[in-house]
Amino acid sequence: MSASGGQPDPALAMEMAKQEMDYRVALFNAMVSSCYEKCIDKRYKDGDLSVGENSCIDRCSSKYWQVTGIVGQMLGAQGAMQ
Amino acid sequence: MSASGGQPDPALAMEMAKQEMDYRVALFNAMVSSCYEKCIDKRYKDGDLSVGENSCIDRCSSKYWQVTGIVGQMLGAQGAMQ
Amino acid sequence: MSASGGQPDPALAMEMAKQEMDYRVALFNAMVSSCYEKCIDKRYKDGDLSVGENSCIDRCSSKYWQVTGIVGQMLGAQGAMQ
Amino acid sequence: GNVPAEQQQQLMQEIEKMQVRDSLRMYNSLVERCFRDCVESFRRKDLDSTEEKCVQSCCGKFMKHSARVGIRFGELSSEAETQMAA
Amino acid sequence: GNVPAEQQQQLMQEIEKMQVRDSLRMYNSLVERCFRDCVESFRRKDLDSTEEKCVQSCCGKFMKHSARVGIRFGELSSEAETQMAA
Amino acid sequence: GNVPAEQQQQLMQEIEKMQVRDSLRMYNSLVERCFRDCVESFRRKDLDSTEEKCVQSCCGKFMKHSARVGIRFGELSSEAETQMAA
Repeated sequence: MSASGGQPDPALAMEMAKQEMDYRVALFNAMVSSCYEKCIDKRYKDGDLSVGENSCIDRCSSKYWQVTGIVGQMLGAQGAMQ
Repeated sequence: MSASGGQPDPALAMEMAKQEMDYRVALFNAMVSSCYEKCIDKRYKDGDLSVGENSCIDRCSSKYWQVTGIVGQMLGAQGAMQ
Repeated sequence: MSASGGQPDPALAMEMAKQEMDYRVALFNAMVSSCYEKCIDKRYKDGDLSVGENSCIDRCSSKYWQVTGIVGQMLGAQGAMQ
Repeated sequence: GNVPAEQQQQLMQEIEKMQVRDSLRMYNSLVERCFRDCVESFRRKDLDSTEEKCVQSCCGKFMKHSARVGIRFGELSSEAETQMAA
Repeated sequence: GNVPAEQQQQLMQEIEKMQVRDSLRMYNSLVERCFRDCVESFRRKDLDSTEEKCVQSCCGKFMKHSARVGIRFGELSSEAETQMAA
Repeated sequence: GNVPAEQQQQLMQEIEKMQVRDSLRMYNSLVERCFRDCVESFRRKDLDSTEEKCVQSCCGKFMKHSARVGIRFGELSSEAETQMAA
């Protein structure tokens, strides 16, 4: 089920594509739940987002993305991502 | 490893059965930990459940199950479950 | 893909080795995050660990490990690990 | 990534599996969250109307929130790819 | 689900794998929870007797709790299936 | 475990997969944690310098913390194996 030579391994490429997807899904889910905690009023008076919540979500998404950049650089710099 | 025709795919049926199990296990685990937070006294004076804790667990399980129903309907209604 | 006789199944041995790894990784990750919550000052004045944090980490790791032992014994005793 | 053509189909199947798995996980976490935020009393075994309404609002809010983050996530990803290519 | 007979065995193996995986996950989360609730002081490297007793009670309570939720979960699942079939 | 020689290679591949998966998971949880602890205000869409510095310190602390727990984990595992063998 896996190429054992030195040539490029399709199963490996497949695995990497899968892991990239897994990673993006996990990143998105973490962004959703982090911004939910920061922005959403938990009294749940109704099921709509207020103007304030909507603009908080936009800024939160942007800041969250920036944090992934800083953390990525720091992990890369120290070679901690193996 | 997968049928590429239009006929029913045993690997797919297998996959669906597996995902159904995964889902039920995850649901059960979430119910356990949610009701633990709501019902259990964390002072841990002894290892037994009190009468109050036991009846709380029964009601909590019932209410948790009802919440899965409401959420399922809402996700279904908005086609958000893809 | 799986031996259907009674003899030892290499796929099973493989699966067990994989699950042992998974388990050790999960244990390590849980120890990291548990001791982080208990020991680390979240004001983040700088990126270094203080003397107090370092000794807290050592003791926390040791105590966490001891808790795995107690819980393991109790689950084993009651046969709850299936 | 650069996936050989003959594995594209397998990849599509993996994506489908992931989508099912992910929507079930989302469903589960939504139940957990709305239960935690909306149900506080255990003197009865049925939800009262306040709890029911709260769960519905929680669910509605979460879906709208999730959709909005999805749009932003898409924009931020495209921007990042554009910068990488430049 | 409707799984072809020849795949039943494979499904059983998957169930076994899941059970092992799930009991290990449960073990891990139990350690995490009881550690969090019972161990507060880090002035020594060994658990004292109060902490040990607390961990044992926590563990005992959790197992009883989990068993009880299991029974309720089974009942609620059966009810749901009965209603679906009706 | 006692894994047959011809499966060693497959096991090595599994270990590699796990390491990638695990480092991605660690990366994600680090972002989540440092975001949660460092970013409180949403009146602008860009991090200010205090937030940036906080994220860097958080990240640095977590990596040092994780490395130290790793050393202790290794020692505790070896001790346990020694005791098992005795």
